[in-house]
Amino acid sequence: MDFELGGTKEIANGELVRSIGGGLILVRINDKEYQIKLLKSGSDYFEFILDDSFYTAKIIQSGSSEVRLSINGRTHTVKQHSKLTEILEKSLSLTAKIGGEKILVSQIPGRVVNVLAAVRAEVKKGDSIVVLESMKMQVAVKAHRDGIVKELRVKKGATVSRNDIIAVIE
Amino acid sequence: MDFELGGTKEIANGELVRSIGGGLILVRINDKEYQIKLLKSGSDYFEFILDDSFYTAKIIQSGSSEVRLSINGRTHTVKQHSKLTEILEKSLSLTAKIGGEKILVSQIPGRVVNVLAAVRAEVKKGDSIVVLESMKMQVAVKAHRDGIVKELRVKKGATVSRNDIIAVIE
Amino acid sequence: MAKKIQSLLVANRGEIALRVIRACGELGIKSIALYSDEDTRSIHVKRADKAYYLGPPSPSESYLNIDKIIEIATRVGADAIHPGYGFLSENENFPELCSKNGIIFIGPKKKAMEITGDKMKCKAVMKKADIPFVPGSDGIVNDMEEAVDIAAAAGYPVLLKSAFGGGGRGIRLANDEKQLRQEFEMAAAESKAAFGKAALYVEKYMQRIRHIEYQLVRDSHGQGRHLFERECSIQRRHQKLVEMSPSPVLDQETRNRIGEIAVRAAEAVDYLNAGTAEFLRDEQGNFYFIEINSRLQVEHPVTELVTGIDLVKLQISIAQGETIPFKQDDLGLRGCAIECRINAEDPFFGFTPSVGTVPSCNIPYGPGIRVDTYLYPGCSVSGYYDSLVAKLIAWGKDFEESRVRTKNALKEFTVEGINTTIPLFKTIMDEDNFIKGELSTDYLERFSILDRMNRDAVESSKQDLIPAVSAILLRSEFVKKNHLYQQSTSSKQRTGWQSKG
Amino acid sequence: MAKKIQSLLVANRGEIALRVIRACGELGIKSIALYSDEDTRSIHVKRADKAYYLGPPSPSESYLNIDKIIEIATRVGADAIHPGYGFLSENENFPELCSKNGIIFIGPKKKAMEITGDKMKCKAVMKKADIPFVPGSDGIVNDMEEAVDIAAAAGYPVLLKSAFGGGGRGIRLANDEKQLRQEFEMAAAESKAAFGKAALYVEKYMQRIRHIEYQLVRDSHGQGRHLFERECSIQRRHQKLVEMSPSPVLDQETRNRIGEIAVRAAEAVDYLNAGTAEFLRDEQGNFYFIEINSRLQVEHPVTELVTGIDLVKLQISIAQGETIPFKQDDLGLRGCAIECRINAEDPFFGFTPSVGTVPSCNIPYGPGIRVDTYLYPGCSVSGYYDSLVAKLIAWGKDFEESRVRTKNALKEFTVEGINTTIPLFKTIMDEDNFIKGELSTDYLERFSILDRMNRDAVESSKQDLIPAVSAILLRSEFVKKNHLYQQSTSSKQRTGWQSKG
Repeated sequence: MDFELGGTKEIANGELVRSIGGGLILVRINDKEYQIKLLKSGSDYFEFILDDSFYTAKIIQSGSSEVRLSINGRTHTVKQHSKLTEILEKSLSLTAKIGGEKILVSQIPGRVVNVLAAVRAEVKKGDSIVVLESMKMQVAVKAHRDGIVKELRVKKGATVSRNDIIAVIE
Repeated sequence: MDFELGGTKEIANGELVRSIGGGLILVRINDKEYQIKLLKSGSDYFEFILDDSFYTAKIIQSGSSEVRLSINGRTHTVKQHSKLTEILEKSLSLTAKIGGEKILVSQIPGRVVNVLAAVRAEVKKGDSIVVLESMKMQVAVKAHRDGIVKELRVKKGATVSRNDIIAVIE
Repeated sequence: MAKKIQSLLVANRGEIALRVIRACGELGIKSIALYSDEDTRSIHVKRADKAYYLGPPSPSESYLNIDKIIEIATRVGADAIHPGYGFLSENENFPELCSKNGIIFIGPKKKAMEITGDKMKCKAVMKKADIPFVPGSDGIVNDMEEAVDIAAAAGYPVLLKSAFGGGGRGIRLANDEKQLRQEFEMAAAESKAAFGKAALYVEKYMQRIRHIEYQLVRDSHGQGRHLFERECSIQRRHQKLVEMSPSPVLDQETRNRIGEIAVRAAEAVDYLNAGTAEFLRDEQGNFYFIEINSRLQVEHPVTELVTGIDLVKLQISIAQGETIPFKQDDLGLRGCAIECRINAEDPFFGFTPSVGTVPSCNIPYGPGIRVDTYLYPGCSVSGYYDSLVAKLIAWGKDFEESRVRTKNALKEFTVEGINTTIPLFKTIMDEDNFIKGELSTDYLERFSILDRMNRDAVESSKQDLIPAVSAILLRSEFVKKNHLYQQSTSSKQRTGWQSKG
Repeated sequence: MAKKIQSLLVANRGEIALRVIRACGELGIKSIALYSDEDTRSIHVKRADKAYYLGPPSPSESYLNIDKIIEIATRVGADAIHPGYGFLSENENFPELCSKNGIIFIGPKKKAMEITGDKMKCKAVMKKADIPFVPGSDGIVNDMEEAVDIAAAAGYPVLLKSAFGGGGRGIRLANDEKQLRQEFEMAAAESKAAFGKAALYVEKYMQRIRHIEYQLVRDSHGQGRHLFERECSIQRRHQKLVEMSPSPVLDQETRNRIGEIAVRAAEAVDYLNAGTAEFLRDEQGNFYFIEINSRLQVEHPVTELVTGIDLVKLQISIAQGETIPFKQDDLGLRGCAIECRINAEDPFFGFTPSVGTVPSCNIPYGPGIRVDTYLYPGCSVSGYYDSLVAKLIAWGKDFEESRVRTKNALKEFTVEGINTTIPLFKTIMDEDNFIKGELSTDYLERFSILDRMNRDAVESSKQDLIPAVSAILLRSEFVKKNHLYQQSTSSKQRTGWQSKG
């Protein structure tokens, strides 16, 4: 299996070799073998010593192709590539694109303090569609593409969560 | 129900009156009514505001007649008395006494570094039976009654936990 | 006023409420907290002796609800109110409303607040007291010719500012007289169109400025002291990020000289209690007074660590009518302290706010480390209020020691569930110009700190490649072996069950 | 010796290992931890750059296993070893074994350790350097007549001590000559029976003594400094419980005078690195030297907070051959610091050890508070090692401020799952004689502090009656309503599932 560490373009090939008893587990990463001393494990929590250093790993979210986890409190996203997932991903991302391209989502949670665009209006990529307020800051949600505003899913005063749909732009 | 707070000789009569909505619960303790604002609750964890003060309560251990719990980190044992539990307790304590009286248990965990009494020896209350070591300290487990050592359940070098049986003295 | 305070209501939330509650604990004063629906489980509610419900989450209905706060304070018999910072702390009606209800307000009087809160009034008073301002007009200029004269006296380049502007809006730069004339015409027209009159003023434009401020205290007997400076030049959009004391550019002579000016400024407005005189310093070393902040500042711990004075307890004693127990010469600066303001914002994504539950966190501790925070494992960070979640303050015998202690502590500081500005501070603590003390209010842009932060983040991520892959491999094995994954997920949801009142 | 240390192995565990690891972090030195089977998840393992397995839990097979430690240090290329306190820190063979293997030992040389570790040798050296001892014999007395002469010179009452005794055994009190003669006969007989010879010595008996010690540092260039005193009179069975600096009974003249003696004592044994000169002070204000502890003391943070000097970093720089960067006159005492040694012992049950998992804990923080601890939520406290789990140290501008800060912080400090000595310190911090500075090594017995602690505990428990009953009522309702109790208990066991390697 290949793993890509989000944001770094680092790719590693990794596999479990075997458990060698006494809580020791052998893995091979990029053709190098590592002995892992497993100290604590659960479905989403691991403590282990690797290369003579202690690590705490928490699995935050896990999908078929992507895992979000923290290593000693530092959060990472790791993409898993195998031939199968690659094929799956391609087809998924294709579908996602068709729907996804039109949909403008909010990257932050907040309250809508201003709606700047109207339905049927023409907008350019980067135009502010709505203004959200969170933590005394005002943040604009901007159009992700040129197009026509087909739908506006929020009203002034509404509360939106992260990833809520703000508008449909075609 | 009557409640006795361990170590204080304080006894309170308490009952739930009713839930009055909005997370508010009415209780009566020693003929005074209190409004409890329940903020978080689970089977063994509660956060609430009582008399305008915030409390965190954790149930550590719970039996039919005794509850160990912590209030804002301070641990307490509360005995519950009702007519029924009183009767139950009496009969239970009777049984317990018969067995319990003979049994000498360790109040602390540790390693046995010395066994001072022998089986069939006569001992007085307060005589050291074994010496345990824990945290670089040596602590003697002493006879709880006069009698004959019928059994010794530990050997030098053994590790004992809290409440493990050390000896039977009749 | 010379009344001993027995109980004190904290009209605030978050870390500053906790700070005041701790001071009350030290003084044997009963602390009274307030909370909105959003804050029922907040640390200030947990730690106060008493806590009263204030209202819905929205600030206007809770921590800004002045009538409700006064009503509670009166009902529960609070002797005094501490406003913290933000919220009602600089509301000039609050002190009066308090005293009308027989409550001691811990802060300045209405009159001083009125002056310090009004730029022009303040400037007029300070000019009289001979406090140096940024060269420019004393107020609104009458016409273009006056603007030209003033600009000539101040020296170009100058800024043309609209009295109705703010936050960077309505500011125009002029490099010479010709440009000034052009800009004046446009700015006047704009201003007239928007506000009906051309309220413009002229100010010398300065580059590479440092923001240096002085901690002030003044008692009801007219004794004023300064507790030295804080260098607060590292800012983002006029929000301070890093503060320290002493400033790397002040020598003892300058420190004393500007300190005396700061005390004089406090005197000029008959200031009471703790406040801050803010100055700009240009590259030539000139200091210009900007304003007095009539409250306890976020960054007050920096001063506490280098002077050894507990400012909140001092505030309370001054409010009780006591005299300041030290003379100016008794005070000394020992070592260096640096504060990082840790905000719940994503520094990799335009500093957008980040809210939610913090399932666990590790607050650093150890030699020289102080953290003022409302974070605890299981707490939640609300979007209704300020994004400041923690202040990390490190004391060291010199700048270098406080810097490396900050750096170490940032490594230990982990907050799960939300994004924070910790990565930005990690980058700053290792950045050459910061280390050299080469600071200015445009520090972030000037040295492309955010780019550097992004590069640092990639580099530090890379070091987690092997352990991250290992963890995923371990987990896949765990799931395979135990067939437990689905069960434990569902049970987790069950044990995480909670009702909220 | 004048080699820059790049990597440092910490031959210890617990809070002191973490303390040294933090110092390494500040200095950019790679920290190397060691762990026994009992410590795989301990904080020092988590925080060190590297961690190596040492052996089974038993100290003799792990942290006292000198050969194994040297073997690991050599194998991983550690430049230096810090021994912490306890374990191998005062093993006189350790420094030599280190230097034979090309490793810098952070501590004194073998020779100084040999002298300081041997009461009689040390006394002989110190006498030469004119260091004042408790009046009495210079060593073993030859016969009864010598004992009588020495007692007469020292003044009655005197103690007759067996050289083979220790820990209070074999000590006899004599109030006059007649009693001395009687006791000598018996003691000599006893000693002869047990050890084959009558090795007895005579010492003046003192009451109401205070234990006051001086922090020392001395570099490889022969420069010695003292970092003022620590008052450590509050003890239980010769174990220090509370330490503070400054001592409430020292004036500046005495402080300097005894400090000079302490420095001279260090010189007399050609001491290297950090150490402590311990003194007794009688009620008349006389100081008597007892011994030099040739290691970093548990209570070193107290000195760090009042002097601003990081002792561990200073130790490392001295070990690198650097000169001490300050003169005696550069040093100043600022404010006051108090340390409470929080042990995992049950103060209500004869201070019996308490071990186990700590499911959660709250480490206090805030103005003036420093905690050195290995506790974290989910950690475990082992019965194999020392019971010290945390040191709470509070700095204040004076004794009173550090006392109330300690008191506040003790309230915030909660540790679940084990018993600790926190309740004892809560009582002490509020006790009149402590507040007055009326301290002596029999403080606990003299003022019946444990009785008072028991009374305090009952009083504070009583205040929890209503909330405790409320909690039980809430829970009964919860169980009734949700029928969830059994399910959630079993699910908890499931999510708590873990394998341990």
